[in-house]
Amino acid sequence: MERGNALDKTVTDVAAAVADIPDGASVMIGGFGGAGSPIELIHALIDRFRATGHPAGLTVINNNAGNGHVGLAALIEAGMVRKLICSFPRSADPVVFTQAYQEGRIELELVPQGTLAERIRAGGAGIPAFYTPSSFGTDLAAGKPVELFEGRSYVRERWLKADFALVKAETADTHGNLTYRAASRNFGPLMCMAAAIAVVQARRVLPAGGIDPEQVITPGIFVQRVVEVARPVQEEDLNRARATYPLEAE
Amino acid sequence: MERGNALDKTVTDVAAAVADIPDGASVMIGGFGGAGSPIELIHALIDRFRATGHPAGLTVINNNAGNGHVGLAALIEAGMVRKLICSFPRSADPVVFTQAYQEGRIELELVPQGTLAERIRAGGAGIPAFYTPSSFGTDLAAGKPVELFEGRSYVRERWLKADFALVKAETADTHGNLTYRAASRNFGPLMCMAAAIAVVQARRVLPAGGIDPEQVITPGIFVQRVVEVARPVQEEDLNRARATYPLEAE
Amino acid sequence: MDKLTDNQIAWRAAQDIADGAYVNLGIGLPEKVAQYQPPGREAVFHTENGILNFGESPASGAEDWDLINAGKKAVTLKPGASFFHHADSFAMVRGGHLDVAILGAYEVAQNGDLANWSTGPKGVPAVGGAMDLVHGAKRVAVITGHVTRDGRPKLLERCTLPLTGVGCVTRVYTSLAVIDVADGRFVLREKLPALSIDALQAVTGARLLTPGPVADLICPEL
Amino acid sequence: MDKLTDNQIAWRAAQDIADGAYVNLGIGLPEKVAQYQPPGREAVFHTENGILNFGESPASGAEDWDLINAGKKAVTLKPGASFFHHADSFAMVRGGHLDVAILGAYEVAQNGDLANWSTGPKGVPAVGGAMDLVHGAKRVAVITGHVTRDGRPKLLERCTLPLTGVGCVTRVYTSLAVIDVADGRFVLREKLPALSIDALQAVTGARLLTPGPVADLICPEL
Repeated sequence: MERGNALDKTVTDVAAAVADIPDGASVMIGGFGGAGSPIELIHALIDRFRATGHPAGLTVINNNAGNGHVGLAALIEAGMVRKLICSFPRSADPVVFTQAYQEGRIELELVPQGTLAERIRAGGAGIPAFYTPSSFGTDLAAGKPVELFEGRSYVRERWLKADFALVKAETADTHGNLTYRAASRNFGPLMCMAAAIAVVQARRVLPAGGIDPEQVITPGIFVQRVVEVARPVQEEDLNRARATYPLEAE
Repeated sequence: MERGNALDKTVTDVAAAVADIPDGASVMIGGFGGAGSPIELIHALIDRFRATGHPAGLTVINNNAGNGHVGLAALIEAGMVRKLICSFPRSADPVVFTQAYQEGRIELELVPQGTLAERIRAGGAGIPAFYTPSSFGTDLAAGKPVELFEGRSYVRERWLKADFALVKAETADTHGNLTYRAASRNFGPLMCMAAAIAVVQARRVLPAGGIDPEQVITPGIFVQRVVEVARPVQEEDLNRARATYPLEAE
Repeated sequence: MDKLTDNQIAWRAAQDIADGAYVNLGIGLPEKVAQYQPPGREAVFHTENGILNFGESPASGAEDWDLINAGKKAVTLKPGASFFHHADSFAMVRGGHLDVAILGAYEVAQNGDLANWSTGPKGVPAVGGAMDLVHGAKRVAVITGHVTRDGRPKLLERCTLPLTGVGCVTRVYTSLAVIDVADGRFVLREKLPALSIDALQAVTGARLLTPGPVADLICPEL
Repeated sequence: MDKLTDNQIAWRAAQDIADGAYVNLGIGLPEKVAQYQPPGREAVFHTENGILNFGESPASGAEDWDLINAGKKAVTLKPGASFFHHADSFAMVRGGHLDVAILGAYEVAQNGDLANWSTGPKGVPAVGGAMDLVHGAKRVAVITGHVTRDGRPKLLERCTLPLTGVGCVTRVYTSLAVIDVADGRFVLREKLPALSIDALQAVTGARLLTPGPVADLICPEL
């Protein structure tokens, strides 16, 4: 019997993987600091913006706000990000975000880290709202419904979904099953669930069945595109080398 | 430096593992049908009840209601279960639960399967309530708050926690890190999170570090007791052999 | 009255499953749909108890009882399979990640309401994952005989049995016809060639609209 | 005024961590607590970004930047470590699975309120996991200098800065004393031997109660 190939989610290169992200899209970007940051996908998006002026006006969801002048920081520096939803917009070198924020060029929605993670999971799991004790009684709960359960107060939080997710994995198979490496797992599995189109760069792409079913961390149902980036750069290494992106701007 | 041993969660045998479950306790029992059913722990609980009359009046949380006359069905048949919270109290041979239910000897709280899973996860994750589309407009939503989000109606459901969980794993280490086998994973990871004391029977117990950190499915923080059951019986095999428990009742 | 066999209904439902689709099949008749994937297409089947991309039943005696589907039948794995816990499994369901769920029915109403879990207050109630599936999959279809065993219509103006879900069904594959639910009404899309619309209407408990062409429902011998 | 070094405050806090405890240490001063686990005890350290049972920093040059803690410092693993995603990590936090969280503070109020994330409307706000940690761990302790760098009390009747959490702190380890929060009041448990209660009260912004004995706070040279 002839086999279908719609399950082969591989795309040829990072440029193709992000070619259709439109102006104004919401984009979840994996990583906690540099660990798990899909640098090559982000840089491909910047390349496209420099060549075409698109995409602009993005809403980015990430735990942080970038570090130095590469990756997410470079995306902000390029002027592509209208709004950032994150928990901790500080880093060793936060100058790009800090300036954009202080000059009013970027909007910030600050979310407690656990609430951010749970809102993304809820988006992926079809849970439109949930209650959490986090932020109760603080400025970050302002305007949110509060409810008492068993004598304790909780804040109602809404799900968070996105049009796209950019995620870095260690191993993928062609169906989009994923494994991650160490603490670079962080937001990847959640963002793949919560985005309409999850775009994954993986160090290795194997045929379907190349990952033991017991060891799949993200099942392929949550992944729409896979691109092999065999030698990904590490954000931390770029920043220690004081790199900027695009590189010619050094 | 001398090392502590509080992190060694192994107990000597299944009897010791369930020796302190009191009358009236809530007990989550893993498994979907026979896959993942911690038969040896359940039977140890029945042995204790036959020897001491305790524990009785249990509230059991399981996806099903037992099959045949072993495992959960035998627990019900022994008269130890006051109330069952489950999604699907039918099986190939549901006579034990069916009779107890029809004679009013057991209370049933029927919960949609996905809601059951999410309520247990919520219990483990500190989420006291969440909204789900499941059961909206049906008898199973009766009396529950309903809310509209983005034009769609959702039912508010509460977390589910328990005093104990009985779970079957494939491999454990002494810290309680766990892996499962195939589809026997089902409710195990969730119930370990949601119970004050998660009691795990594992086919192999390894020293700490015996499981690759990448392959841990349930981190040890969610597990309080581990007991090795090197050759667990499979509920399906017992039922095909028309076994009953206790065995002398055959 | 001539009607499709169960295998034929399943075959017809399978024709609407796109290449690469993620699919959940209910226990019983819906499970048969997996056997009739059209050549050139490959779907991934999900089972609520925690497997993606399971395959056919193993040979008798070769069963692994840790490797079962939601109906507690032994299955096998296909390349690209994965295991996951129940909360993740229903995140797939509830989160809209399945392309289609195909379920059985006691009754379907013209507004898309489905009743398939309870035949009333007698007996032991059991719901399983049906209430999650009807609100999760991108497309919820029903596969069923057109009438009950004793000849009463299963397609109704309103369900009389306890509901599984409200306004959730969009297409019904029956032993006589393929019928869509659109704007709160049944729209006839295909029917057995030998069957008149009047004869079909006579065994249907709600008005069948025909705003467009009605194609012949033709299946191979199965 | 004589006071404890940061290492000594960390040492004191470490004495209250039981064998086998699961512990989250905030970024900065709290991280030092890990170095002073008493002999015969072993704690498991959790970091929000998805590791249980991480160990010390690797040698310079041997860092693996996929293996970092919440402060984005490179760490190593101990036997029995595990990785997990952020939702599972905060399930551990929010779900009450951590035995203790030890955090830094700008201000602590006698009702247990904590302010440690924002110094006001200036600058870029950043919260991280602090608001989750204060409502999750079974015991939330603060470790801090007793006064600010410019000598103002950090223990107050009410916090003046934006709150991290309401009524969450139960014990404060400072450079001068160990103080519990009980029934909305500060209760002095230990103080430096050379320090009078009056002198301590003079640098504390809320009344210190002494319903029981006040022990000498004695730490090794560190």
